[in-house]
Parts: sequence; structure tokens; C-alpha cells
Amino acid sequence: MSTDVNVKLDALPGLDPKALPLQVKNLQVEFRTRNGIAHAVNGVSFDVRAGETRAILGESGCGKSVTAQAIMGILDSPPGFVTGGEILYRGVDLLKLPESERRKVRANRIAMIFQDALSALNPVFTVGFQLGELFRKHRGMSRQDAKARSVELLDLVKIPAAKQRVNDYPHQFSGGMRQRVMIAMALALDPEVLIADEPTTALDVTVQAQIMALLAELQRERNMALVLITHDMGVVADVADRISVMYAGRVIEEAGVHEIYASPAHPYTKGLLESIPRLDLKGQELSAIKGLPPALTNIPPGCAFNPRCRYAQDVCKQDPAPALFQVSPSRTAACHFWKEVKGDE
Amino acid sequence: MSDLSSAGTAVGGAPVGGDGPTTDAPGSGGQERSASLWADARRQLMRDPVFVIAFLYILVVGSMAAFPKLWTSQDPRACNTDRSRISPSWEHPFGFDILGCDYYSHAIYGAWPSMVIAIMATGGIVVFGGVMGMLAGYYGGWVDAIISRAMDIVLSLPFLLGAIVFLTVIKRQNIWTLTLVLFLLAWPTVARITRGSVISSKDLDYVHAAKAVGARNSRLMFRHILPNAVAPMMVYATIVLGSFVAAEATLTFLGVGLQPPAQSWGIMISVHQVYFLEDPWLLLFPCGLLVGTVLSFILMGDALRDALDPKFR
Amino acid sequence: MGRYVIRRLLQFIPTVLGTMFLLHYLTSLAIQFSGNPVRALFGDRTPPPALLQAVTERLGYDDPCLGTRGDPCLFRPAETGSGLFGSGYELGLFFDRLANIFFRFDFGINLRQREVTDLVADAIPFTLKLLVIAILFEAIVGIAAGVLAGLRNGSFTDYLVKISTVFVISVPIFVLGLVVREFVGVKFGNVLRGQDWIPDVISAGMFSPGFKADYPWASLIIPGMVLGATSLAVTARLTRTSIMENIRADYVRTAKAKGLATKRVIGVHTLRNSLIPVITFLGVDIGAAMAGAVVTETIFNVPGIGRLVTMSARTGESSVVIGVVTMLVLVVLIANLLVDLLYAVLDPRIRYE
Amino acid sequence: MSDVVLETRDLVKHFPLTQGIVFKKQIGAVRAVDGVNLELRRGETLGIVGESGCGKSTLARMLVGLETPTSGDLFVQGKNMSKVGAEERRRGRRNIQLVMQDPYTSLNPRMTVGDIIGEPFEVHPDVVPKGSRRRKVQELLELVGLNPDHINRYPHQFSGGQRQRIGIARALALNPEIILCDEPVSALDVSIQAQVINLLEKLQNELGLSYVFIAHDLSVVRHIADRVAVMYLGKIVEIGTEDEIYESPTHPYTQALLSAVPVPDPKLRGQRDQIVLVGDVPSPANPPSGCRFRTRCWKAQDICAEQEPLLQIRDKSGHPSACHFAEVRDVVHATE
Amino acid sequence: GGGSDNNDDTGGQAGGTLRVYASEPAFLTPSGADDEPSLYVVRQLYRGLVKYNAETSAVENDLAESIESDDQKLWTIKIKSGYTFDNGEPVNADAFIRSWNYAAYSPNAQNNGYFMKRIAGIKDVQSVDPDGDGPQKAPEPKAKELSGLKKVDDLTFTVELDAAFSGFPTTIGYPGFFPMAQACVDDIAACNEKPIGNGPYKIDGTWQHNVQINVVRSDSWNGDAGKPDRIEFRIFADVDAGYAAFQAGELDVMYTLPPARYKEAKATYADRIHEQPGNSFTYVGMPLYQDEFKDKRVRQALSLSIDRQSIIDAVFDGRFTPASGFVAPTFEGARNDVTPYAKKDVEKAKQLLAEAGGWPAGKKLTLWANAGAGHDQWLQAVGDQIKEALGIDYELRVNLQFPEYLETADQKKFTGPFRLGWGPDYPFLETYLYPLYGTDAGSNNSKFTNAEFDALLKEGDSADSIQAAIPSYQKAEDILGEELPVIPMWFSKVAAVYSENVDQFVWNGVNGADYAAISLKQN
Ligand SMILES: Nc1ncnc2c1ncn2[C@@H]1O[C@H](COP(=O)(O)OP(=O)(O)OP(=O)(O)O)[C@@H](O)[C@H]1O
Ligand SMILES: Nc1ncnc2c1ncn2[C@@H]1O[C@H](COP(=O)(O)OP(=O)(O)OP(=O)(O)O)[C@@H](O)[C@H]1O
Ligand SMILES: [Mg+2]
Ligand SMILES: [Mg+2]
Repeated sequence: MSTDVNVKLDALPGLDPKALPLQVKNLQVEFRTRNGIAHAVNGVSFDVRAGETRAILGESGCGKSVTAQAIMGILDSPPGFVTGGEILYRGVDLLKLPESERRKVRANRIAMIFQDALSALNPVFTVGFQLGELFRKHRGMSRQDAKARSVELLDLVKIPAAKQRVNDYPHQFSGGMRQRVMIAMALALDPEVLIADEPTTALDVTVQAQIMALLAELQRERNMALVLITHDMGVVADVADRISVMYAGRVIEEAGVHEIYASPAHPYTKGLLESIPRLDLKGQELSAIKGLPPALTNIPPGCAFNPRCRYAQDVCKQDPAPALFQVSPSRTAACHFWKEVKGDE
Repeated sequence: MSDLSSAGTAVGGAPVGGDGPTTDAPGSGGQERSASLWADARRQLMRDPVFVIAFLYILVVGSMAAFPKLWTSQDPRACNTDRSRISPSWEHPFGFDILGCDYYSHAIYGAWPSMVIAIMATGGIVVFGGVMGMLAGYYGGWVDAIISRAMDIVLSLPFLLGAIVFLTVIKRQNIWTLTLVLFLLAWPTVARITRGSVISSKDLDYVHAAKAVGARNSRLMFRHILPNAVAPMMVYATIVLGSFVAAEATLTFLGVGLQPPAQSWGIMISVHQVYFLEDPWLLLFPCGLLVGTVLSFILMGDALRDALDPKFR
Repeated sequence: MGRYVIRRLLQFIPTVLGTMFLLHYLTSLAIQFSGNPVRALFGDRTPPPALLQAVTERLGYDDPCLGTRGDPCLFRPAETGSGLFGSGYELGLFFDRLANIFFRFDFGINLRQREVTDLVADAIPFTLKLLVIAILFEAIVGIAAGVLAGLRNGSFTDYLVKISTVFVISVPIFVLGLVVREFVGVKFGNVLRGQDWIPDVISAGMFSPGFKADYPWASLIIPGMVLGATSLAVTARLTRTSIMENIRADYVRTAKAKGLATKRVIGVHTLRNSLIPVITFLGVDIGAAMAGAVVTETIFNVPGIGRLVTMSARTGESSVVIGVVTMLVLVVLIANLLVDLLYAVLDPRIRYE
Repeated sequence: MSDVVLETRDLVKHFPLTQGIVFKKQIGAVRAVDGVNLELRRGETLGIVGESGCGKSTLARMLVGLETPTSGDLFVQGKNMSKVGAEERRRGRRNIQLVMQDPYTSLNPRMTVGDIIGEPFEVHPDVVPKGSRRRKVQELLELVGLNPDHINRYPHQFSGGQRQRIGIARALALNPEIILCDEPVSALDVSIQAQVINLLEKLQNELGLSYVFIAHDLSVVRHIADRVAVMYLGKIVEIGTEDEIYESPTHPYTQALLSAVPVPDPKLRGQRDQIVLVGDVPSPANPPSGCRFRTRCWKAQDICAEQEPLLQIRDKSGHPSACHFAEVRDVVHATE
Repeated sequence: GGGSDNNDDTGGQAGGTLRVYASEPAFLTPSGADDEPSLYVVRQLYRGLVKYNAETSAVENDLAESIESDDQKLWTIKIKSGYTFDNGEPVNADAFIRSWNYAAYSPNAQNNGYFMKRIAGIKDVQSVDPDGDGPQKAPEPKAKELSGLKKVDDLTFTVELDAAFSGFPTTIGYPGFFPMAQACVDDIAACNEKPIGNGPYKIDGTWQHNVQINVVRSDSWNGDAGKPDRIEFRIFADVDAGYAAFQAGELDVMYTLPPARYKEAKATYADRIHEQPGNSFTYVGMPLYQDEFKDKRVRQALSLSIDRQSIIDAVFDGRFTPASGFVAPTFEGARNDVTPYAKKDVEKAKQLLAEAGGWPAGKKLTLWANAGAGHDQWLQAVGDQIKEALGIDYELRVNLQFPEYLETADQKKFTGPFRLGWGPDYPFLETYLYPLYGTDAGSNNSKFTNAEFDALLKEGDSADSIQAAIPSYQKAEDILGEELPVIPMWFSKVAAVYSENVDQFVWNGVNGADYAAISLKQN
């Protein structure tokens, strides 16, 4: 698909084409609610290269979506506030850009796919309108042209009879097709970074397979950087290049996909992997992580995981939280006892 | 944590809904994060100054209605045309009305019909409308069809017009008939609200769960489904209570409400509205009381809605 | 869709019949218990019985069932033959009225011997104008206020909108009307009328203390606004809640993620969805506005439907009450139907089968 | 065998689609469950898998009596539930209890845990005498691993996993022999899911329960189930022991389903032969003729449109499969 | 303006548009119009045989050349020639006979049929359903026309009355006796919407119901021309709304005022307010058919305990004149202090009540009024005063709507004093006496019978002239003053306001505001 790339490159000040497409450094986000301040993200750092897939893995409520929203700049504010850190797009700190500049980055350079496509698509506008809007507002196209492009896009994501369906409303599509529409919308302006926030959680396995295959294909074609947010260890194993594991708003382990699965260096990651039912352990009790994730308004001092951790010692219960230890040149883990954890295998 | 079992008894009765906001603030347990929606709501309401002020105002008006003697020793029926429309003074804070009756005591005694009509009519519509809506929503089918048509009939009658027609026909315009008319014309709204929430909650998982253990219809309705409808009903009830207080006055203005020598705020307003340029206080006092009451009820309803709506937590 | 409309229209039948019976019974009871309304025509002068009877007959209040207290006037003893199915009874006054209304389009006459249809034809344009103004006013101002409050939840604007709208609800409409008539129509209007440079439409038309035939629209603006004021509050609050809910919706987030300008995110992606419940309310409110028109019309001397019904209810003119209210009920029902259909237009998820 | 505790024969549930104004006429039906034959033996766990909308929940609801079957028979401990009176049916329900999918919505937020778990006793007063109910509830709480002192708490004071335990305690209250779990762990986090599964297995061992375990997560089903049924559009397309289904699936749908499951092992990436199906699940209101899977099946031939394949043993694999062209295909590699 | 020159005695110029306050009329036909709003309009559209002098209320011939009788029973009426209806039909003897017959014939159901009651033959043109309220319709009346009306020639006809009545010439100034064109009688409904009149003004367009009625000077009229070129009757449902419009400068004349605004109007429009005594009479009737009220001393005691002026001041801002007689002070032959019991005198009241045996202990006095007309206010004050003076507790029965109230009156079912009012139909004091207190009179709601009273009325009726009749009627009134079948309360007071556009304001003692005679400032 020949996108008019030139149109979108009105230069951002300080843009370095050779820098990484996305780099997040020590991001902090908090929600100021009636019941206190929820520290949803407490220092998340990661980066992603063009053509690479970065998976962000973690349980429900650990701050994955909030991180993604902070990158896009679409946090509900109030109550959500970014209180620190940097989000660099090719060297430009997006947090320092004025809103009008930042708006141009959205969808053009960094796009996002949401978890629940049904609620993420506006129910009262046709799919064609919602797709075409991008071209009309960002590229100044006429209605007809925008519509033609929308049809092309729907074709691209393999929606049959795209010409007719472009005039349908979201609720007239099946779950898988809606998610494909979301993908089409994200890819419309040919972004360099695509953030996919649990794109398949709401879908059946067979459909999930379709969608993941499609995403992989499109990523390859366009050499996009993909940030894949999920809690499904299987999906991650299938597609990710590098993984950041989050717990209570913090990245607690960061490594290449093979390293993590082979020998996790953080007890939480390890616990996660162990709690997956496995054939060889059939009939045995699953090894579950005991206890519950902490409330974000009330994160325990020290390592947030310490109350559930079988390796925990006194040092874990004291501030500051363990820093990221360099486990190997390409991986880090935030555990005082990473060696034990790793060697325990 | 360990004292939760004692806390439980404190909130045990709450979920059924009977206890609206009462005067005693947080439960007996002290600092524990007690549980039910209602207890939570109550705690939040007691921290809301708007609600507290409105609530105190209603208390004042309520005590005027229930115990007028507390507020005045004057007889509102002791009148003398020689004192007609004398301005307020220290001894007669609201002055005298056109027949030369003490206006302050009139205002105090006038609270009774206004409040009684509003409260009885509201109580009636909540109970009757609630039951109707519940039956219609729960059973569906022809029960629903019949109740819904009855609701349609009443709802399609514009409210004031309906009231005028009814009241001119009944022509005994006293507290009871006014209550009856307000009740007859307003129950369908409650029924509709209840029906809506019953329909939306009768397929909730926990209702099915109760059904799966073999619970009978009555149990499902009253234990599981009704409590869901209570919150929206309560909110509506407070608002409608306010509008009924105003409706009493409007009907009197239209000549189909209470008639003198009865005493009510509506009568005070409608009899004296014509003097509002000459002796504005004759209108201002009853209007002030009325507006305050309506406002308080509406604000209470509002606060209640916010407190009960999990979305706003 | 067509099917849905037909089904809804068929559902009107029991509703309209029910309403008519209700009104018929009520007004019959009124006559049965409080006497022949014709008598009041003569006031203090006691009319000769022949005259009274002649007028009564002319107006259709001579049915014998109106002399039996509590009789719903459904059947009457057959005059000839064996009556319905040999029961000795035939269809009574209620069915006569139904037949007149539905088969002959004859709604009867009032005490002044005018056709009810004429009365309604005279009155309805005024009420419609009033309603249009009221609904427009409450829609435009209410939605604007609601949007402002909803976007700045918790801000000063929010409180201002909340307090002012709630205050307007709690003042009885007749007090509001009187105050507006006196201070805006008379006092302020007189000031305006003293200035030469102000056009007449404004000074004499809009700011007149009541309806004026010379300025059929302008002079209804202020009454319409008073009428709309009570529902204005509800509209504003409904819009506010609705905006507050929708502004957090995922699709609004999507719209932001698409890099759209805030104006568009709010104006297109939030407002359209938020207005669905508001529009529904406005449609349903037509009935309520019609009721409120009773008071507004009295205060601002608008010769509309509300006043007509009030007067006829007072004088016990059953034919007028039944005729007019039945027509109103139809209007309300049709308005509700239209709103439902509009709902489907606004919200494509709704499909009527 | 006498230890069949639950059996269905051609169980059918059609939801009518109606049209018409005064006289509603039925113009069609959603064939949510369309002829299901199952049996569950004492102490056994039967897993049911299938895609969203294939009728798993409807089947479950019929089994516990929340839905009356359109046709077919349901036997609970040999008793035909469609033939007995309403009261007996209600009492019969005691023996078969339900654990629901969503622990957040399946507990009444206005009732205390004690009331929720104690409700079955109030409904069936003969089970436990009034005085000792509270005691019994606390025992149940203990049984499912919750603190008995929490009896007066409200559901929202518990986490998802704990809530699901409350749901399980409620299901256990009437001492049922069969527990039906409709996706009991789908709403839970991975780290919590294991806790609940462990509990279910523990209870089965201790109390000798039989489970019908519905899930869409094939690995969970594999872990817990003894036998597995695969459903597609209201029908069972393949049924067999866990090994038979996972190791030697014969129905193309089963194969596609299994191959689509992501395996949490990056080493296997690209080595698995993934079958990516095209198209969506057809509407159950208007299922395809013949074999219902033929519209998405790569093996489909003319016969598939004409003749409906019966669920029968066709192949040396030795378990029933509803495909004309059933053949074993190994799609799942062992993790190790 | 084309004002004629024979009416310059009052001065003022002709021309301009006069905008006046009005209520929605009931009918615009002479045979139907019997309420004040209708009469105001009908009087401009139609003219009758006689008119009333604005100041003295004396009867003057209008269309009549002469009205004469020897025995006060057979009257000969001659009509001036040259008058026509707006449609060109002549106004002749037929026009009157037609109109009166039309009104009297009961199947026509015309309200003013009531006024034909004295004309011979009335019984034959009205028929009553024999079985009361049965299913059968009333039979056709025996005759279609009144036997008492005889045409002599084109411009002369005779009227024979059932009984002698000296006041007959005054009665026929009532609009019910105005003529109607044949075209009007042929299609009465159309005529009601677009009247075919014979008066100084004709309708412009049609009757815009509830909005306004415009009339313009009629060319066919050759009597005294009206001053304004055009009169616009602006219709209001509510006098308060009308007053607001007046304040906003939208009206030139408002013939009445909202009671509560009287004081304010008096202050604001000091030089543009017209006040004079009015003629509507408010009384509290005594149910003489109830035992408690049979003794006249009870009635006198009740009357003596009321301070009328104080109630008038409090409730009506002084807008009424306390009544001490039964005939409005504006009427020829009216006197003050007819009854000595109209002044508050608590001592005497107590004494009289004691003499009469006191009031039954514990029994409440029930005061009746019809609902929704604001009577409860003053009646409550009356009750308060009686309670204070005599210690009789009272209750109000004010919830009956007017029809039921009137039926209660007709059926004599009041259980206590009841409020009613009376407005004269013609300026002859008999109108206050016979209809209310005559033994067989229709509106005798007290059920008063007094042979002497009846005889005195008869005597007056057959007197030679109106003036000659007065002494007999006065004697009859004296009897009322002693017997008190009703307690007189007050007579109305006219208070009309007019705008700065009005040059000369004219009020007619009988008809009210005389729009045709009001002149506007010309600029
Ligand atoms: N608008 C908000 N207001 C208050 N708190 C919020 C808001 N949005 C998110 N949070 C809090 O931030 C935390 C992180 O939420 P987030 O949505 O990032 O979780 P997640 O990792 O995406 O989980 P899931 O897997 O369930 O999507 C949660 O605990 C939530 O309570
Ligand atoms: N009450 C009902 N009326 C009409 N159709 C229904 C009803 N309940 C279920 N269905 C339909 O029956 C089919 C099967 O639904 P069911 O809930 O059993 O699926 P499921 O396999 O449990 O799906 P999921 O995995 O999404 O829970 C669906 O197409 C559904 O739309
Ligand atoms: Mg998320
Ligand atoms: Mg399901």
C-alpha cells in the first residue's frame, strides 16, 4: 500500500530519524482518586526497535494499559497524571510537546489497538466514517477519497465484501472482524509504532490465531515496532522478541523471550510460568502463587511482590524497592535474589 | 479485621433498603470499613455538606408539620379583618394575612398538609408502583402487557391536565383526594423504573445462582431482584417528593387544590400571589419555605444518586 | 420498521380507549354527582325548566344514565327489541361517543354550542408554538449548560449549572410565571417601550406581558421560555450525566488516540452518543410540557389547549374534556413513537422488528 | 453402568425467533443446543470446550434446570427430570449444583457471605436444622479455604479468587454429587486461576464429586478433565478421553482448535503446524446444512453439505467424531 | 372620522382605535348573549328599542318611536324608520318579532328565552319532557310563535304580557330584546361567528375566539355615531393578565380591576381611574326552610354581627359599598338604611339571639359558597365575625362547583347561610325584588313567602308609570328590611382605568363602559 508518507513528515523539533522509534524511561503515572492516590505506574522503562515486538506481560491491574495510554497521551486526566519520566519518539520527548504537536504524533506515528473492539468503536457511526475520519482530518482528503481508502484498508485486514461493509455499524460485525477494523484504523496512517493492548483477549482461540497471524504479517510488511500488551503467556511465547514483565506498576524483569521462558530471574515470572497447567504435571497440584496482588493505593514497602514471594527475606520488605539487576548483558531483573531464583531451576 | 463479625450485625439490616439516611452517622463499629452499599452511601452522605444541610432543613420542616405547637403558640384560625395585611413585626414575624390571621402560625400549620400529601403520595407510588413494576418486569408476558397498558394510559395523560380533570370531578379537595390524585397519576413512573431495573437484574448471574439452588419466585423477587430497584426508586422518590410539594401549590393556584379555610403553603401562595408587588412578604415567606423544601428534597435525591451510583465512586 | 410502527399503532388502541373510558367515566360521574353543567349557564337566574331541558338536550347531556350515580354509561336498557344478544340492553353513551368520534369525527359541542373540533383547531396553533419554543429553548440552553457542566465536572461552572437549574425546578411554575410577567413583561418591557430605537418586535412583541395577536411568535418567546424552564433543568442534568459517562467511554479514548482535535472528540464522538437519552427525554417531555402549558397559558393569556381543557373541566363540559384530552393523548403517544423511531436513527444498535 | 450420575439424550434447546403483531408466529429458532448426548460417571470430570456461542452455557443451564429443554431427556441419577413434578424437580436440583463463570456478578453484592452460602439451607430447610446453619456455613468456608470469621463480610471485600471460592462453597452447601462449572476460571488472573483449580481438584478427591467442567482454555480443561467433549454450533463434534482428544483428534475443528492454542514455549515457535481457520462461526439461527463446520473446513466436499455426519467412531483412534473424513492428525506437541 | 353632528353635546372628537379589555363572550347573538362579556360586544353591534341614559339610567327611546300602554299589559311599539341591518335587511316590526320568537322557542335552546317569560303564550312555545328525565325527548312545543306578539304594520307591533308590568319599557333595553336579521336566524351559528348587526359598529372579520373581536364603524347605522373608528376587544382569560397588558400600554380601557391591584391602580392612575357605585348585589341567603333560620331575630342577629366595611377593606381593598338595602344605590328609588340590621352591633345581636331562644348548643353554622371563585375568603371573615360576636362556631362548605351549587339552591338543600349574587337585567328596581323574593319566583332561593310583599309588588307592576310604581316597591323593600330573607352584604363599586390615549371617558350606569361614547386623543 503506497501511503503518502511525505505528507506526514512535518518535522518535529529535535527529531532524530536514527533514534529508536519508541523509548520509555522511568515513566510514572498516578491516579488521584477519592480513596487516595493510586500509583498505577512507578517507573516503567523499555524500548522497541523497528520491526521488533516488545511484549509487556502482567496480571490484570498491574498498569499495562495505563502505560500504553500514557504513551498515547490519552489518559483520563483528571484523575490520571503523568508525574515523571520520558517518552521518546525518535529522540523527541512527547511529554514536553504541546498538545497540538502531540496530536499529530497520534495515529500518524504511534497508533494503538484497544482490548475491547466493541466498546472502542463508536457505536453510532459507520465503520467507514470512523476510518475515513483519519484521512479527512490528518490528510485533508475528500469524503469520497477517504471512503475509497477505508475500503482499501478493510480489504487489507481481510474483511470480505469490504465495499459493502464499509457502511455497516460496528455492532453488525463479529468480534474478530471488529478487531480487524481496529487494526485497520491503527494502520491507516502507516505508523512506525503500534501498541496493541490485549488485542485478542476477548476473542476465541481460533479467531485469536487469525488476528495474531494478520498482525504479524502486517508488522513484517511495514517493519513496524510493535508493543504487545497481554497476560497470555502463550501468545507472548508465540510472537514476542523481547518481554517486559510488570508487577504493581513496575517492570520487574526484562529479557529476550527465550531467556525468560528458559530461566526466569524473578520469582513472580517464575510463579506465572509454573502456574500454567502443563501436560507433564497432569494430576498434580498446580503450583499457584499464593496471596493477591497489592492494591495500588497501598503498595507494600520494599519489593511489591514480597508478601507473596517464597524467596522473600527482610531486605525485601524494606525500601527502596530492589533496582533492576543486570542479569546478563541483555536482561535485567528486579530481585535481590535473582541468582537463587534463576539457579533454582 | 477481626472485629468484622460484630461490624456485620451493625450493617446487617442495611441492604434491604428500609433505612434511608438516618441521623446517627457511621455504624456502631467505629473505624471499620463496613460493607453494604447503603452503609457506604450513608457514610458518604454524612460527609456531604449539601446533603446535611438539606437534610436538616427537611427535619425542621418535618417537625413543623408533625409538632406545630413546638414552633408557635398562636392559633392560625384566630383572625380579625382589622389586622389585615399588617407587616411582619417582632411578635408576628411573618405579619398578618388578608383576613388578619397570624401568618407565621399559618405557615407552620401549613406545613402539615404539604408534607403529608407529598409523603403519602410518594409512599403510595413507591409501594404500588414498585409492586406493579416488579410483577410486570418479573413475569413478563400478559401480566406485563396489562400493567404496561395501564401505565401507558396514565402516562399519556399530561400530568396537570389529568389532575385538573380528576380533581374537578372528585370535587372534594382535601388532603386525601389530592394524595389520591397525585398517586394515581404518578405511580406508573415508579413502576416503569422498577420494571426496568427488574428486567435488567432478573437475568443477573446471582439471581440465576439463587434459582439454581432452588429458590422460589418470591425469594428471587424480594431478596435478590427488588434490592436492585430500591436505589433508583429512592432517588426518584426524593425528587418526586419535592415535586409533589410544589404540585400541591400549583393545583391550589389552578383552583383545584386545597381550599381555605384549610391551611397549606399552596393556599398561602395562591391567595397572596396577587399582592406580591404591594406586600411581597406575603408571597415570599411561603414561597421561601416551599422552595427550600423542594430544593432540599431534590438535592438530597441528587446526593443519594451520587452516593449510590458505583460509577461515581 | 414498518411492522414496528404498525405494532405500536395497534398498541395505541387499548391505550386510547382506556383513556377515553377513564375520561368518559370521570366526566359522567361529575355530572351524576354534581349535576347538570348546563344549569350553571344561567347563573343566579333560575331558567324555566323547558329551556334548561332544551339546552341540555342540545348539548347531549340528556342521557338518562347521567342521572344514575356511578353508572359507567356503558349500556342502557334497549328501547326497542331485545337489545344486544337478547340481553335487553344496548350499547350506551360511551359507545355513542366512540362512534361519534371515530366514525363521524364528531367530538360534540361545548356549552356555548361550538364544535369541539373548532375549539381545538383554534387553540392548537398557540399551544404548538408555545411547545416549539419551549422545547427549543430547553434543548439548546439545557444541552449547552449540560455539556459545560459535564466537561468540567466539579468545577465552578458545574456547580453554577447545578444550583441554578435545581433552583428553577423548585420554584412552582406559576410563581415563576407571575414574576416574569410582572418584571420582564411589564416593568422591563415598559422601559424598552420607552426607547424609540428598539424595534417594536422586541419592545412590544417579545417583552409583552402576555400573548399578543400582532406578534404571534415574538410574544410567545418569554412564555415558552418559562414553560421550558422546568424541564431545562432536567435536560441540563441529563446531558451532564450522559456526557460524564460518555467522556470516559472507550470509543472516546479511541477518538483521542486517532489524533483528533478536542473539539471534534467532544462535538462529534461524545455529543452524539450523549444526546440519545436527552432526545428521548425531550420527546417524552412533550406531554409534560403540554401539562405545564396549563399554567403558562393562564398567566400569559395564551388561548391554547391547556386553558381550554382547564376551563372545560371546571364547567363540566365532558364532551370537550374527552375530545381534547383524547387528542392530546394521541399527540403524546405519537410523539413517543416518533422519539422511539428517532432513537433508532440516532443509535443504530437499536433495530425495530 | 450404574454409576452414571448424569445423562442426556438428544437434549435440544431452541430459542424461538418470533415475528408478528397480534398473533406471534415463530419464524425460526436459535438452535443453541441441538441434540446433545452425554454421560457423566461418578467421580469423573467431563470437560466441554468450544467457541463462544456454541451452546456450552445453554447446555449447562439445562443440566441444572435453569432452562427447560425443548426436547430430549435429562437423567439425574437415573431419574428423568422432564417427567417428574415441579416440586420433585426443585428438590432434585440439590444433587446438581452450578459454579458460575464470573465471580464478580454471581454473588449478590447486598448479601453477606454467610447469607449467600446459607441461602440453600433456607430454600431447602430440611438439609440442616436452623440452629446449626451458621456452623455449617463456617465449615463450608473452611472447606474452600476461606477464613470462617469472614462470614459477615460482603462479597466486594474479597478478591476474585476468593469470590469464586464462595461460589464453590455455595454449590457445595447441599452436598451435591455433581458440580457444573461454567467457565469457573475464565475471569481470573493466571496467578489466581491455579488456586481455584487446585481447590476443585482437592474437593473432588475429598468428596467424590463429579464435575462437568466448561472452559475455553484448552490447557485448563486438559489439566482437570478425564474426558473431553468438543462442541461446535450446538452439537458435540468429538468426544473422548483427554488423551484421545489432545493426542489424536480426528475432527478438523478439534484439530484447528488445538492448533490455534498458543503454547507457552517460544522454542516451539514456527514448528507447530498451525491451522488458521478462515471466516467466522455461522449464526446458530441459520446453521449450514449437513456438517455445520463445512463452511470453515479445509476438507469440505459435497457430501458435507448434503449429509450430516453422525457422532460415531469412524477411525482407529477409537473415539466418536462427527466428521465424514475423520482422521488423526497430531497438532499438539508435548511441552517437554 | 365620519362622526355625525347630532351628538356633540358630550364633546370629544371622533376617530382612532380603542383597545379594550374583554373576556371571551359566550354568544354574539341577541338571543344567546346573557353574560357581561357578550353584552359588551353585542351592545356595539346591535341596538334595541330603548337605551339607558349614561348618567341617570333613565330609559330613552332608541329605535323605538314610541312605547305605549294603557293597562301596562298590552303594549304598542312603534319603530323609527330608516334603520337596517348590516346586510341590508330592514329593521322593522318583523325583525323584533322574529328575534323574540326565536329566543323563546325552546328547541332553539337560546339562553335569552328566559327574558321572554312575561310575554303571553310563552308556555306554548316551551315544552317539558313529560317523564322528567326519561329517555324520550321533549315533545315539540304546541306553538312556534308567541301569541302575545302581533305585527300591526311594518313599523308597529303589539306586545301582550301575561300580567300587567309597568316596568316593561325598561326591560326591553336588555340585549335579549335586540332585533335579529332573517339571515341571522337562518344560520345562527354563522351569525354567531360573524354577526349581522344593526348597531353603530359592525364586525371586522370574524370573531377570533379567545384572541380578539374587532368592530369598525358601520355605514348602515344612522343613529348617533360612535366616537372611535374602531374598537378592538382584546380577550383575556384572567383579569390579572389583562391588567398586566394594561400596564404595558396595550389597552385603552379596562372596565374592571383585579381586586388586589385596586389600591395600586388608584395610586398609579389617579387621574385616569373612573369610580362610581355599581349595581351588582352580593348577599348571604338565609335558608328559611331550615328550622334554625325561621325566626327573623336569628337572621337579624347574624346580620348585626357582621362588620361589612372591615371585610371590604381587608379582602377587597375597599372595592365595595356596604349594603344596607336590597336595591343598588344607582337605581331610581333606591334608599340607604332600608334595614337597621346592617350595622355591626354585637350587643343587640346577642340580645336578639337570646330572645329568639339562642343557637342550638354545639351546632356549627355551615356557610356555603361555590368553589373556585374566591368567595371562601370573605365568607371565612364573616364566619370569624359571627363566631366572635355570637360564639357560634362555623364551618365552610365551599367545595361545590357552580352547577351543583345552583342545583342545591334550586332544590333548597342548603343547610346554612349561602352566598349568592344578583345583577340587574334592567334599570328598574323591581329587578331586585320579585325574582329574588317573590313567592313563586325562580331565584327565590331562601323560600321566602310574604303575602303583603307579593301584593305590594303586584301593585307596583300595574302602576301607571315607572315613577308611579316606585313607592309600592319601596314599601315591599321595607318588609325585606325587617324580615331579612337574605343578609345584604354589599354592592359593587365600579373601578375602571383608561389609558392616556383616552380623551373623554364615559360610563353608563346600566351598561358599563360606553365604548361608543369614549373619545380618543387625536394627534
Ligand atoms: N481512570 C482511572 N481512575 C482511577 N484509577 C485507574 C483509572 N484507570 C486505571 N486505573 C488504575 O490503574 C491501575 C492499572 O490499570 P490498567 O488498566 O493499566 O491495568 P492493566 O494492567 O491494563 O489490567 P488489565 O489486564 O485488566 O487490562 C488499576 O489498578 C486501576 O485501578
Ligand atoms: N435466552 C436466549 N434467547 C435467545 N438466544 C439465546 C438465549 N440464550 C442463548 N442464546 C443463543 O444461544 C447460543 C448459545 O449460547 P451460549 O450462551 O450457550 O453459548 P456459550 O457456548 O456459553 O458461549 P460463551 O463461551 O460465549 O459463553 C448463542 O448464539 C446465543 O446467542
Ligand atoms: Mg488493560
Ligand atoms: Mg457461556
